[in-house]
Formats: sequence, C-alpha cells, structure tokens
Amino acid sequence: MENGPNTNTDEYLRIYAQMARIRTFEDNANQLYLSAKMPGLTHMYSGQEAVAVGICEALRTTDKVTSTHRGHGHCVAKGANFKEMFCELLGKEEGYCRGKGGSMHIADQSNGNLGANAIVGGSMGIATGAAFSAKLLGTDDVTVCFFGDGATAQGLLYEVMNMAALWKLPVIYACENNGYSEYTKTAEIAAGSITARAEAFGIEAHTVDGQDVLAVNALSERLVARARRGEGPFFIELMTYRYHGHHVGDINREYYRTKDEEKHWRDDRDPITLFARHLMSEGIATAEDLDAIRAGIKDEASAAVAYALAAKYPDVSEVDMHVYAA
Amino acid sequence: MENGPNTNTDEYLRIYAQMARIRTFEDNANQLYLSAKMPGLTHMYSGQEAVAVGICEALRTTDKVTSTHRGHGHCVAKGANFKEMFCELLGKEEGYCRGKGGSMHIADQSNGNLGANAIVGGSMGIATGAAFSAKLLGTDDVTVCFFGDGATAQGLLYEVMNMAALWKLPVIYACENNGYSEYTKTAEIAAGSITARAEAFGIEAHTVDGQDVLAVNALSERLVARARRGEGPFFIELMTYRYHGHHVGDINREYYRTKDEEKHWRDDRDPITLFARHLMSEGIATAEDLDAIRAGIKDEASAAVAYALAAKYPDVSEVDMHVYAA
Amino acid sequence: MREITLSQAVNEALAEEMRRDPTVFIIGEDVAEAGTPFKVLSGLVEEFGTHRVVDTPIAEPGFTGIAVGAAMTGTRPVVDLMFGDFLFLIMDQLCNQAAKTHYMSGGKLNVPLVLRTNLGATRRSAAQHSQSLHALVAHIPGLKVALPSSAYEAKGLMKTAIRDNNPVVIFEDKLMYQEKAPVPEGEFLIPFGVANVLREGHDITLIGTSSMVQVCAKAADILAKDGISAEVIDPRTIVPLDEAALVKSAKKTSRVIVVDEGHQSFGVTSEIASRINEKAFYHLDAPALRMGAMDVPVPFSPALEDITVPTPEGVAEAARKLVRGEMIHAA
Amino acid sequence: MREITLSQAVNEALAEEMRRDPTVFIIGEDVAEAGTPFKVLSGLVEEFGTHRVVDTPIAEPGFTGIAVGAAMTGTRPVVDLMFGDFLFLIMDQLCNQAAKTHYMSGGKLNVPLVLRTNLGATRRSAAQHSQSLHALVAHIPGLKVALPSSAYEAKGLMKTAIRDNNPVVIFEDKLMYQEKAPVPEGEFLIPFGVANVLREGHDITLIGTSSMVQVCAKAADILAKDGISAEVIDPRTIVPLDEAALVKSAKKTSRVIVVDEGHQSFGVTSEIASRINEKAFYHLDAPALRMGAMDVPVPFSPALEDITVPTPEGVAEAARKLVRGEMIHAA
Ligand SMILES: Cc1ncc(C[n+]2csc(CCOP(=O)(O)OP(=O)(O)O)c2C)c(N)n1
Ligand SMILES: Cc1ncc(C[n+]2csc(CCOP(=O)(O)OP(=O)(O)O)c2C)c(N)n1
Ligand SMILES: [Mg+2]
Ligand SMILES: [Mg+2]
Repeated sequence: MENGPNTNTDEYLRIYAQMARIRTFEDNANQLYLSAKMPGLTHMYSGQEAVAVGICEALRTTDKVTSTHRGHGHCVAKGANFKEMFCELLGKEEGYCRGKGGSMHIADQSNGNLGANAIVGGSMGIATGAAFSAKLLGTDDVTVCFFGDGATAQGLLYEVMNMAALWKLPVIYACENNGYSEYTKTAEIAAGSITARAEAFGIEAHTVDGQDVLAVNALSERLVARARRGEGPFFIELMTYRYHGHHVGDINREYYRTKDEEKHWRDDRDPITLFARHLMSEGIATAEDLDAIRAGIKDEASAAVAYALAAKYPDVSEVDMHVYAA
Repeated sequence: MENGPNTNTDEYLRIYAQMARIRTFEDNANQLYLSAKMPGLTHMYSGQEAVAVGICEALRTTDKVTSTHRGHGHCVAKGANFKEMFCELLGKEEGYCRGKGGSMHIADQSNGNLGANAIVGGSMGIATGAAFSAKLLGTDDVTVCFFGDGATAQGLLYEVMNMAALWKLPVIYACENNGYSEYTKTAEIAAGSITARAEAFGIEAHTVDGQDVLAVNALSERLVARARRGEGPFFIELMTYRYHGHHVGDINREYYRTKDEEKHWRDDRDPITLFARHLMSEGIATAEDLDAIRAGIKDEASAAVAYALAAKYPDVSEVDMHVYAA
Repeated sequence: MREITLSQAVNEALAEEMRRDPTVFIIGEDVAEAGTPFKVLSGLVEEFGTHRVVDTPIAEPGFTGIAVGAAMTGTRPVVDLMFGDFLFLIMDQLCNQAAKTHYMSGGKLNVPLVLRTNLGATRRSAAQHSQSLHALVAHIPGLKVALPSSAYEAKGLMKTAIRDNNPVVIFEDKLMYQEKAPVPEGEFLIPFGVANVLREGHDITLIGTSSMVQVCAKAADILAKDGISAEVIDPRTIVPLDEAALVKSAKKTSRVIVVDEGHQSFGVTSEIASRINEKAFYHLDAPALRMGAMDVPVPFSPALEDITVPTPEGVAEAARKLVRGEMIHAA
Repeated sequence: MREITLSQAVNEALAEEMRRDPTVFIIGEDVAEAGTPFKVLSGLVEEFGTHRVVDTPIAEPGFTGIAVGAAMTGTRPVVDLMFGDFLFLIMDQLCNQAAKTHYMSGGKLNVPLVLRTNLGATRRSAAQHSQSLHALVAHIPGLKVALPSSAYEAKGLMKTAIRDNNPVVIFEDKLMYQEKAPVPEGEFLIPFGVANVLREGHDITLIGTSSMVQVCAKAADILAKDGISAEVIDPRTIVPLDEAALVKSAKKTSRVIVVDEGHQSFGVTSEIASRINEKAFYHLDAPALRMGAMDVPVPFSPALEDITVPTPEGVAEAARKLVRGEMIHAA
C-alpha cells in the first residue's frame, strides 16, 4: 500500500475506525431491514468504504460533499453520528432530517453533507453549484460530488463538467465504479472510457484502486489541495465493489453476477481487511488494537439503534411544516 | 479542393445548384422578413451551405435527417421544394406542415427530413431513435443528426452517443461549428475538445472544413457507406460560419464579432464561390453555366414566394385538428 | 374467471401485442434479464430477444428521445420509466417533442409511443420515489393519459395504448403490482375515454382514479353500512376524459367527491371538479369536493406519509358530511 | 409618476437587489454582454461583473442544478431561463431537487433561488417557444409562482422573490417587455399572496393572471359600455394564492370568469374555479367559468395562433352571457 501524507498513527487509526464505522452502520441497517424494523428499502455501502473515507479524510468540515442513494458511507465519512443517522433511517423526529428524508435523502448540513439523492446523477449540479458558491463568496472550500458508474450515463454530468472546466470550479467528481448499476454490468451501459469523457472537457482525470484507502487518500489530498488553490476541477474514477445486492431486498443475484466474484472481492479485496493488514505489518497497530476499535464501534451502533428504535416519530402536525422556509 | 467520389459533371452541377438554392431561399426569406411579410423570426443558413449539401448528397431519399432552428438549409438539401417551404414560412395551408410548424419546425416527411427543432439539441434523441428503427426494422437507412456547436452543451448528446455507440446504430452526428451560439463565441461555452468528447464514447470522430463542399461530401460518402454496413456511429465536426445574425433581427453584431471577421468569411471562404472557382478551373462549368443555374433558381424562388404570399391560410377550423392522430 | 396480478396483466398485454406486431419493442433500464425492479417484464426478453426488450443506461432523457425518434419512423416503442418521479427528467422529450410532433408537422408525422410508469405513495420511498404526476402530463395537449385501477384495466388499457397512434402515458399504481383481479383469458381492449361505473348509487358520486378507485369502493362499503348509497366511477383515462358519464352521475346524485392521489392543488381533482361544476351546477346540492394528496413533498416517515393520501375512512367521512349538508366550505 | 417598461422594471429590481446583497447573482444564456435576447439585463454585467452576471453554455439542466447547489450554500441565484418552454428541460432540478430540499432535509437546507422565465403566445414563435407552463410548476409543493402583470408588478414581485428563502418561479409576459407603466422611483416590495383589485365592480368578477389581466381590464371597459360593472382581480401569485380575496369578490358579484393563458385543461383556471366554487357555491348564480388557452399546441400560422388565446371581446361576450343568465353549460 502506498503511504499517504497522513502518516501519523492517530490519523491511520482514525481512517481505520471510519471505515469500520461504515461497515458496522450498514450491518446494523441491514439487520433492521431483515427484521422488518426499518421502513422501505436501503442501499448498502459495504465494500466501498475506502472510497468515502479516503476522500473525506482529505476534506475539512466546511468542505462540501453531495451523496447518492447509496449514501450512508459518505454521511459517516463526512462526520455524521450514528444516533441521528439511525433515527433518520427509521423516520424518527431526531433524525438528521426529522425523519422526512430517510435513507435516500439523508443530509448533514453541520458537516457539509448536502444530502443523498434518490435521482441518479441528481446531485451533480448541486455539487458544482456548491463549488460555484465557494468561488463567488471567496471561501476556499472544495466540494466532492460522489456518484456511481451508472450515473455517468446521465447527461447532466457532461453539462456541469463543461461549466466546471470553463469556470475552474473547486469541485472533484468522484465516480465510484462498483461494476454495476442495479442489475447491469458497467460494460453494458458505458461505451468508451469514463475518464476520457472528463478529459475531453479538459478535466484532469485519475483512476485509482478504490479498495486501497491510502491510495485514495493520497490522491485526494493532492487533488483537494490543488482544487483549493483554484486548479480544479478534477475527476477520479475509483474501482470498487458493493458486497450486498443493489438494495437490501436484492437477494438472488446470480443472474447478473456470480457468487465467486462476490467471494473474491470479499475475501481478497476487502478495504478494511487490507488496511488492517497494512497497519499490522507496519507495526502501527496490533490485531487487539483493531479489535478494540471495532468493538467500541459495535457498542456505539447498538446503543444508537436501540435509541432510534425507542425514539418518537415526528408529530403529525409536522406533515406540512418545512414545505416552505420562513 | 479534394475530389470526392461524385465526380461526374451532373453531380457536380447538382451540388452547385443545391448550394445556390439554399442561398437563394435564404435571401428571399430574409427579404420577406425585412419587408414585414413573414410572421416571426427566422435563422439564416447562408454561409453554411457546403455542410448541408455535402452531407445530404451522400444520402438517399429514405435516409433520415433531423434539423435545427437554423434548418432551411437541411430541408432544401434533403430535397424539399420552395413552394411548400415558403408556404410554411408564411403560415399557409399548403406549407409542408400546413402552416402549423413554421420555420422552426419545418419537416418534410417525404424526403426523410424529420423536422427542424426549436429546442437546441432537441432532435438528438429523435435522430438516434430513427437509427434505432432502421436497425430494428432491418432497413439499411442511415440518419444524420445536424446540430450546432452550442448544442454540444446539452447533456442529451452524451446520453444518446453512449447508446448509439453501445448499440452500433447507423447515425452520424454532424456538429456544425459556426463559431457562435447566439451572441457567444464557442470557445467561451465549450471546454476541451468537441471531437474528443465523441471519441471518449468510442465514436470515431472527424473534423472537416465545412466550406469545402467536396471535402464534406467525400467524408460523408465514406462514413454513410460504413454506417450503412453497421460500422457506425460517427461524429463529424464541420468548421463553418453563418453570415447573418443569429436570427434575422440580429442586426448590430459588433459587440460579439467584428465586421472584418464577417467580411473575411464572406470574401475568402464562401462555399459557393469556392466551389464555382473549382468547377471553372477544372473546366467542368463556365461562369455562364453557373449564372444560368443561379438565374433559374432565382426565378423559381420568386415564383414560389409570389405563390406563397397569395396562398391561403389554414381555415380556423384547423386549429384543433392534428392534436391527436386518428 | 382466472385471477392474475396487475404485473402479470401488464406482462400479458405486452407479450400479446409484441407477438401481434413486430414493430413493438420495450426500452428502459433493467427491462431485459432483470425484468424491471418490480419484475413486471419477467420472461419477455426470453421470448422476444434483446433487440426488442432493450436494456438502457441510466439516461431517461436519452432513451425517451430515442423512443420518440423510433416512433416517428415506423416502430411502436413502449418506454419503461422506472418511477413516475423520473418524468421530470424527460419532460422535454415527452412534452416538447412527442406531444407536439403530430400537430407541428400538420398531421404528417406520428408518434405512437407508450410510456409506462407508475404513481403512488405509502411505500416509504420518500419524496423522489412516491409522486403521482399524472396531472402534469394531462395538461399537455397531444398526450393521452391512462390510469388503470386493476389488473383487468391494466391489460385492456395497455393494449389500447400500444395500438393508439399517439403518445400515451400509462401510470400504474406501484402498490397494486402484486394485487390480483379477474382477467379473462382471451384478448380484449378497453377503449379510451369511456368511464367505468363500478357501482351504482343514488346519494353521492365518488369519482376515483387509479389507486383511489379502490379507496372509493371501500368508502362506498363503509357508507352502505350507514345507509348511504354511493355511485363509484373510474374515468380510466383522464385524457380523453369521459365528461358525459361523470356529469350524468353528478346530475343523478347531486353530490360529488373527486379522489386522486396527485397533489390536490392544480391537480386532477380540480379539473374534474371544474367540469362537473360547470356542467351540472344547477343539479348539485353542494360543489364537487376535491380530495387529492396533500400539497407537501411525500415525507419518508411512516407517521407522516400515511396521512398525506386520501383514505376510505376520510372519503366516507367527507361523503357523510356532504350528504348531511354539513360541508363547512359551502357556507 | 415616471413610466418605465417591464424590461426596465425587472432590470431595476435586479440591480437594486444585487447592490443590496452581494450574494445575489444572475446565471443563464447570453445574460452578460448580450443582456438576454429580450435585452432585459442590459447594463448589469457592466456594473456587477461577469462573476455575478454569468453567461452559461446552452445547458439548462446543468446551470439550473448549479444554481440549486449555489442556493443551498449561501448565495441567491437568479436563473434566467430564456423561454418558459425550456422548463421542460429543468423540471428535475426544479421539482425533484429545489422544491423538495427544504422539506426533505427537515428544514435544515434552504434553496433561495429565483427562476425568471416567461410565458405567452401570439408572437409567431410556434409550439416550442409560446407555452405558458405556470400551472405545472404551481402543482409542485415547495415552489412559489409569481405572475407579474405590469412593469410595476414585475419590479415589486421580483424584489420580493429575491428575498424569499424558497425557490420562486417568475413568469414574465414576453409581449409586455416593451410596455410601459407607472413605477415609483424608490424601493418597494409587493408581498406574495396578496391579490390586487384593479377595478371594483358589482355584476361580475374577472380574475386574470399575467397577460390576461389586461385582457380582463379591456373586457371590463367593453362591459362598462353595456352597463355591466366588472370587478377585475389579479392574484399576482398563484402559489401562494389569495383565495380569500377571490372568494370575497365572488360572493359580492356572484358571477366569476377566470382567465389565464395556460392551457385550460388541468390548468390554473381549473384550480381557481374549483376554489371559488367550493367556498362561494351558494352565492354564485352560475359556476365560475374557465377561460384558458385552447388545449392545442400553439400553432405557428397567425390565422390559427390568435384564436387559441382569450381576447377582451371573448371575455366580454362570455361575461354578458353570464350576467344575462345564458351560460349554455349551466343547463
Ligand atoms: C434518474 C434515476 N434513474 C433510475 C433510478 C433507479 N436507480 C436507482 S440506483 C440505480 C443504479 C445506479 O447505479 P450507479 O450509479 O452505478 O450506483 P450504485 O447503485 O452502483 O452505487 C438506478 C438505475 C434512479 N433512482 N434515478
Ligand atoms: C434548449 C434551448 N435553449 C436555448 C435556446 C435559445 N437558442 C436558440 S438558438 C441558440 C444558439 C444555438 O447555437 P448553435 O447550437 O451553435 O447553433 P447556431 O445557432 O449557431 O446554428 C440558442 C441559445 C433554445 N432554442 N433551446
Ligand atoms: Mg455502480
Ligand atoms: Mg453555432
């Protein structure tokens, strides 16, 4: 694994913890679904943790991200806490969005997360606009726009990349290529080359192993710093994999991908395992250290789930509140 | 000038005549506007004739084209006649669209012209769909999608190019780069490279001098033949210029382009003059031959204008006809 | 009669029409092997092949545009739009292009296209996957709009839509995909613009669309226990709208409630209520009452979502008040 | 009072707000040097620079999306959409994103965005450049919709829109850009949701929106000659709608015509008529009459186009019949 600029032990352990937090969050969310305690469906981020964490560890709190339908990972990585997140997933008043958004619209304004989006590609304009604001207002905040390989089919991406390039906006387009959009392989829905598309608009584009959190983080640190200096926009394609189905209800997947393929990624390419191995082989942490981190996170998650299950729903009088801002 | 595969005299003279027909049509249309005889505004094609004619001469009647707000040139080049065209521009019942479409929606189903479009980029899906039909129905028709440089900013282009490339559709995207979209230079609204954008989707792309009708035609013949054999899609960027304002009412243009620039294109780069010179220097036609062709066209145009001016408007009972097909 | 689900009914309609007419094809996201997320199209790609059941990238404006062009040139596309909410992405292709082509060409070009999509909330899918946007489409001349309310209706209306020479938007109710209803074996079509009187009555007319037809039927059951006789009518298509049938019933019962799952304001209930008020005014005891969904984005929280949509109890309660002459507004 | 054109009024409103608040910026096609094709923004780029008067590529979904994101992060974009017809291209960004963000975030994110666009036919611009699509936008909760009917209204409503913390869509009437009206020199705002009674009357109420306000005023002039006293009301904003003012007038005159340039079916006239019928039913001599534009794509031919839109004569004629009790429908 490549060593990034974040080379002190605290930062390493924080990166590990953040990835573990995402995995634990998703395991709990999946459990809530399977036990019929969560309303609706949700899309698991498990397997892609190194992407969200590698990137978000390169960001400041005031930097912005826009997220997707598969958004829990971005939300956790940008600093959200479990309690408000689980409350949101369960439609409770104490959720980040008072239960009105749910999994597909979870946003965390306090940490610069402008929200998940249930329209594939729907946040590409928003991210670019946040970068536009930063430039107009003279802050040096950077915005990262997360989206999937499938979303590269949306014309909006090319419209906003054109403007971001013309106006040199501080935005980074982060394409998480997990090989699938719903039940279809990327190769069947994306002609040519994804990075070449960005390059054709004059945008510097990179491809990186999305399972290698240090590689992702090192690249992100470099590009975020450059974007902050006005050298953006940039494009990153991150090669990764989702372990679960498209959503929690997508159980029989063999008609579109093999169990062997899934096993290969889980066994040989898991970003948390790979990073754990690195930490141990470099003598940064012992297996026990890491176990302790994970155990702490599990407890925190269980407590948050219990809290959220017991928390109250918004009052019915809320139904027509927040349609319009005062 | 490059010699294309259409090397016999008749075809040369036909190419000349088709370009002259477009120019004459536009001069008359402009006159109708200036004399307040034409309802609304219209966008002149003058200066770009080699594009429409060079391409359409490579097409069969059953091949399809989709056109733009600047569509008279495509319409004439694809085989339309003046009478129905002028009737349409004047909103008369005998127009191609019974006066219901006007300049911006003129279509000529009988010659495979699926229509001008007042939504910039609005016909990119339609053209790609016509190519889809040809493939599904097993005809070997090819479709050409005409659009301007400004239209490359529309995301729809990238959506349909992706599908055309994935499905190997017999469609040719013909980008007429006349240097401007409305009152803005192309460089200010198009980042990177237009042809590279097509190439990024795996589409073979070419750039050609849009004032050289033989070069345009030679390239088109090659690509149309290949598209017919299933080797498409293709992309062509044609470098050209519009002589008039964005529309007939755009008279004071110096804030966005100089008179010198306009003069340079008119004097040194006129596609009709350049081709006339070629025909004469190659001994294919004399100045008198060409004068005679143009004179004949002028007479035809005057007669068509007179006819259209005298023709009747659709009956008011037509207003709610054709909302739905039977 | 055999009973099949709405899913199966749509599947059958498509299969029958695709067998009958080789120019019919399906285009959309995950329509082939996956048979759509709702599994409505399962088996079709096996019978008709990937050239007629065409998986697309996630590019709704693009594939809708392709369908429009295909429809103009000799084929009959059935566009699969996974969620009705995505209509907002394709409005230009649907409303500026498909809807106007026949008219703008003076009748020379046709766009025989079917857009299959859905409507309906209470699936905990939140604001961008729960909308009922049929009123928007109905406002645009050149489009027809069908709202099947059962498996039977879904099959008959789909077959009619495919044979229609105009762009037709069909909204299926997501919650009804697994619901069974009697559907005859053989071929049948349901004509557009002919309302269905599900139940005759004389005290009040309940006009329901799509998901709200059953809500009205259930409300009628409740009312029957109170001795109130409700007539229940399903317009089936809102463009064309069988105004005559609705007005006739209104004149008979002199009281009308219009129930629809779209937002109430500037919605379907306003149109239908207006027509009834215009044409049956002097026969009415009270103005036609609108009951649409609340004018709020659909909230995720179950505690909130369920109260945004009309319910049988709510409709019955309003009906009771109308019959008793207690409508507060009408003061 | 000085008279200025609607164009100048909008220009002044923008300039004043941009001076007052450095976070306000304009984004759209040819808004800078060209000042838009209608020349409404002339001079603004000279005063505020290209970073606040931003020319975009022809990418309506893209720049609207950018404006939404900008509005969420501390600025106040004014999006210039050259023709109202292009709304169909940006519906997703406007209706799925901008309209719902405040609600979906539980009130934490705001989208203080103004979308300036236009409406109106009879300019010989045919079906894709002549639509009046405000009903569509009004159907979507979370959006406000303003319809200025004069230079004065345009200025006051624009300033209010810019200060509003919600997405507001303002439709200007294309044909009115060069029309002058008295507009006071100093600053003024026109609150949303407060209708304007242009003219008091007692025989009939004419409710007009946007371009149709003047049509109603002219119809009132015609009617005055016949001895019929018409009250003319302009709701100014249709979301929020000043229902109380409209209902009050309806109760006073007991006859109402609602005139709007959008298509009649599933349009603004249906909503307003429904509300009046609901709330003033027992005061009405006849149902509120809707006069929208015809339900046809706007034809190019002048011979056809002019008959698609309500005229003063047409409104006056309908009013006469209503007053005489001759409305055919109401049988
Ligand atoms: C505009 C739109 N089209 C379709 C969908 C349905 N849908 C939800 S997720 C998804 C696949 C997205 O694939 P990708 O962008 O690769 O993200 P991933 O799910 O792999 O993270 C689709 C088609 C949607 N939500 N929005
Ligand atoms: C979707 C859309 N946006 C904006 C316009 C207004 N408009 C008409 S033509 C034009 C410029 C088009 O430029 P280009 O594509 O280069 O074609 P050209 O006019 O140069 O032939 C614009 C912005 C429109 N008609 N449609
Ligand atoms: Mg993916
Ligand atoms: Mg151009």
